[in-house]
Order: sequence, then structure tokens, then C-alpha cells
Amino acid sequence: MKLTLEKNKNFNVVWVQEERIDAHNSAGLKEYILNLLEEGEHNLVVQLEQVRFIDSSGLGALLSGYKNAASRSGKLVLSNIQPQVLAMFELTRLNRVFEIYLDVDEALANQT
Amino acid sequence: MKLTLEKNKNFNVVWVQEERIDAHNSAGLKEYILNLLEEGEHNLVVQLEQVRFIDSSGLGALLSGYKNAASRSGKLVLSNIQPQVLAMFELTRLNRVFEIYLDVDEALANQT
Amino acid sequence: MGTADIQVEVIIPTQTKYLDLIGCIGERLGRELENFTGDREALAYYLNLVLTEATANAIKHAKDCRPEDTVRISINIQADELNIKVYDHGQGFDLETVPMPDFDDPKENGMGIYFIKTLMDSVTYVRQGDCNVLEIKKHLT
Amino acid sequence: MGTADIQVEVIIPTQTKYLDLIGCIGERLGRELENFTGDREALAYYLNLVLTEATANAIKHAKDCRPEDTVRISINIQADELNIKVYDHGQGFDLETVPMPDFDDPKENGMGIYFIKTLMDSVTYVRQGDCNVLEIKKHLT
Ligand SMILES: Nc1ncnc2c1ncn2[C@@H]1O[C@H](COP(=O)(O)OP(=O)(O)O)[C@@H](O)[C@H]1O
Ligand SMILES: Nc1ncnc2c1ncn2[C@@H]1O[C@H](COP(=O)(O)OP(=O)(O)O)[C@@H](O)[C@H]1O
Repeated sequence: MKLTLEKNKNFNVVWVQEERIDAHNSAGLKEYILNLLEEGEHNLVVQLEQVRFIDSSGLGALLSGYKNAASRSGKLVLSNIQPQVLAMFELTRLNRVFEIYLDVDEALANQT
Repeated sequence: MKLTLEKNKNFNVVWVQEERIDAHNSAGLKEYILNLLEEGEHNLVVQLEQVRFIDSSGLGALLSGYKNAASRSGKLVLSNIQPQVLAMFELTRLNRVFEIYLDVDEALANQT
Repeated sequence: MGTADIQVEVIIPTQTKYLDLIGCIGERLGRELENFTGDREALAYYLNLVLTEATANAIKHAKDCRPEDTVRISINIQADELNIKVYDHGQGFDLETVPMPDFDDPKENGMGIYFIKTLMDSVTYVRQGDCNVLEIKKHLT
Repeated sequence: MGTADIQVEVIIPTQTKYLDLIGCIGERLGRELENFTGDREALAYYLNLVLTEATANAIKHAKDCRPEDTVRISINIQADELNIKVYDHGQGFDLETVPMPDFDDPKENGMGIYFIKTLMDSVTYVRQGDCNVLEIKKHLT
């Protein structure tokens, strides 16, 4: 799972550099987010622009991060979701769970 | 086999609108060229810019057109060959048989 | 492709690295269904997803038993129906008892079968000889 | 993919419309050979071509006998060697007697085996049980 991290003042941005998140690489995403949270980075934007495909394990990895951030009084939000990927969030109603932003700027502007 | 024909004064240009020429569609290409020749269009440029892959049957179809044009005192030349496709012409030395041009303009400028 | 009938069978080891290949084969076949009048891009994506989910389950559960095992996937497309079969050699399970996801209390797991059921028209899981078959159908009209 | 060992088997009807799929599977697997230090794009193209040529031959000659037949293609990639096997149920032929193309008098046919021999390291064609196997190898070091 190729990921890059951009550190900001209060929010870190995780750029997912893969076209596909499935059961082969979703555990890597889950662990990466968990490690960040454990290192004390409790506020994350996950930037998903590159991602053209996500399966249930990928949604699960993001949900795991969301829950773990919340349990640490932090926050995990999403940005730049492609339409076909967004459709998967809608099918599972996870679009009602996550805060979803058009881009990273909008995501950061909405945090306080 | 998707092909489009552009009629010019002395030379017709056949634009191959496929990314791939293989044993599934090469017979279509061969027939199309043969029909043009039989209709009296003896001078052809085959424009190959879209083609990213060609197999031995595709080379055979072009060679068939070349020979049939020559036997009618006409000419079949090629243009806009992608590097990987050109490598196949080189492996079979067919680059020494065909006149190959960078683009259609160059191909037409070199005919008299 | 063009003509309506498609029959492809793929056999892979029980490793998740092959999911990408399997999903993409499905996506490709879906995109080339020239006779399908609906949204071909969406169908291609669904085929990718459904094949990925079904194969991932077969890999996950076959693995527990025999690591050297393989998963066989058969894709058949007729003019009016699409049929996917995924064969595993695992312990099997009862498809009927898999619950719907609880949308008010979402969990990390348990969304795969839901995707398959929601996006396709029928799903069955039965024992067949020495293996289990997940059979997925979708009408294409 | 990443890890070195790949084993994929694909079974298709004896129809040329599947050549695209087979070729593209090969191209994809080639492009993902992260441990290959040579020109990966070129290798991917060669795999596409070699699989296309070998499968086209199997389809062409199997068809003469049994139109309902299938062609089985096995692709195995280890760290240092790539192995492709294409199984056909046709009448078979003697690979040794296939002539090189005559470059001074080029013909429309007879370039397929030449491509395979030129781009890969070894090619054999033998009877195996009730079918023939074209086996193609290439060292990856
Ligand atoms: N091929 C299979 N073999 C055995 N059990 C399976 C198989 N496919 C699905 N299951 C069972 O069905 C449950 C639901 O599967 P699924 O919806 O894909 O979610 P997940 O795999 O995330 O748990 C799994 O937890 C598993 O118990
Ligand atoms: N699988 C096969 N079964 C029977 N004959 C074959 C097979 N593959 C190749 N051949 C024989 O080898 C010859 C050369 O094949 P090839 O180089 O691919 O050129 P082409 O198929 O254009 O003739 C064919 O003409 C055919 O006689």
C-alpha cells in the first residue's frame, strides 16, 4: 500500500497512492492509520483521489480508522472521493458516517 | 475492425481505429484494404497511430495489402507507427519492405 | 468482443495478490458487452467488485484448510444473463444466515456478501462434489 | 503483486475474440514483475505478443477438429524464470520443421512461431496425454 503523509498544523493528510484498495492491501492501510493514531496524530484527512476501486475490506479499513480516531477524541475525514468509489459509501450508508469533502483544502477549512 | 477512410486526390488514407490488431480482427483489415484496391483505389496510406499492439496476422494483413497494391501498380504506405509496433516491423524486417512515414502529411508529400 | 456469449475460467492460488487480476478481468468483460443497453461502465465496476468480494472470501476460507489450494472462477455471459461461479475448498458456510449489515452501527466486516446480493440478482452457495460453489446471477435486460 | 511467484491458469473457448483478454493478462502480469530489473514495459509487450501468437495457433488448429473445444493457458513466473504453457487438442505439428521466415521474400503467414522463438529463450511442443503442449520459457535474470 503506497501512502504519503503530509504533516499540517492540526491535521495530517494521508494521500492514498493506489488505484485499488482491496483485501490484498487494505490491511496495510488499516495498520498505517492505526500507527499514526498511536503516535499521537489524532486528526487525519485521507485523500482518495487516486483510488478508482474500493472493496468491502477497504471500506472496513477506513471505518476502523474512523472509530479509532473517535475513541482517541480525534477525527478521520475523507476527501477527493471518485464517483464510483463514493457509490460504495452510499450503498453501505457509510457516507452518513464519514465527513466527506471535495478536496483537502475544504476538509482542512472545516476543522477547528 | 473500426476503420475510417479519408479520400484525397491521389491517395486515400485509412485510419485504423483500434488499439490492437490480432487474429481476431486482422482478416477485417485485410478484406477492407482488398476491397478498396478492387474498387480502383490503388494508392493508400494506412495511419496506425491508435494501434498499440500488432501480432503476426496483423503484419500479414498489411503485407497482403502492400502486395496487392503493388500488383495493381499502386502503392500502400504506412504512417504514425507507435514505437512498440515499429519494433515488430523491425523484428520481421518488414520495415525494409514498407515505406513508413512519421505522419500522413509526410506520407502524402512523398508521393508523386 | 462483441458477440454475446462469453465463457472464461481462471484458476489462481489462494492469495489475495490475484484479486486485482480477477477483478480487472471482470471489469474488462463488462466493458465489452456491446449488446448491454444499460450503464456499461457501472456494470463493469460491479463485476470487478463482485468478483473481488467472492474471490476474496474463497481465498480467505480455503486458506484456513489447505494453503496450497487454488480458487477457480468461471464467468459466463449470455445475451440475457451473466453467471459467475466461484469454487472454494473451505469448510463452507450457510449463506442464509449471513445478516444484513447494521447501517446504524456499522462494522468493519460483513459488507462483502451484502454487495454481491445488492448488485446482482441472485446468489446461492452450495456443496458440489469436493468443493463449494458460490453462484451469482444477473439478468442483463 | 510484488512477490515473485505467479501462477495463473485461464481456460477459454477456441475463439479469437479471447486473444485480447489473454494478451492483456500477460501484459499486466509482466508489468507488475517488480523484481525484474530489465525493461518491464518491453517484457510486458512481449508477453502479450507471445501469448497472443501461441493462443491464436492453438485456437486455429483445435478448431479444425472440435469447435466446442477449449484452450488452456498456464502462466507461471518465478524469480528467475517465466513459463507459459498452451494446451491444444488439435492434430499437432512438428515445431522443428517450421521454417524461419524468408526476409527477402516475406510472406503473410509464418511469423508467429518466429516471434515466440526470437523473444523467448526456449520453445517446445510435445504430446501430453490427450493434448499437445506448447511450452515457452524465458530466463528473467
Ligand atoms: N467462501 C466462504 N467460505 C466460508 N465462509 C464464508 C465464505 N464467504 C463468506 N463466508 C462467511 O460469510 C460471512 C460474511 O462474509 P462477507 O459479507 O464477505 O464479510 P466478511 O468477509 O468481511 O466477514 C463471513 O464472515 C464468513 O463467515
Ligand atoms: N498449435 C498448433 N497446432 C498445429 N499446427 C501448428 C500449431 N502452431 C503452429 N502450427 C504450425 O506451424 C506453422 C507456423 O505457425 P506460425 O509461425 O504461427 O504462422 P502461421 O500461423 O501464420 O502459419 C503453422 O502454419 C502451422 O502449420
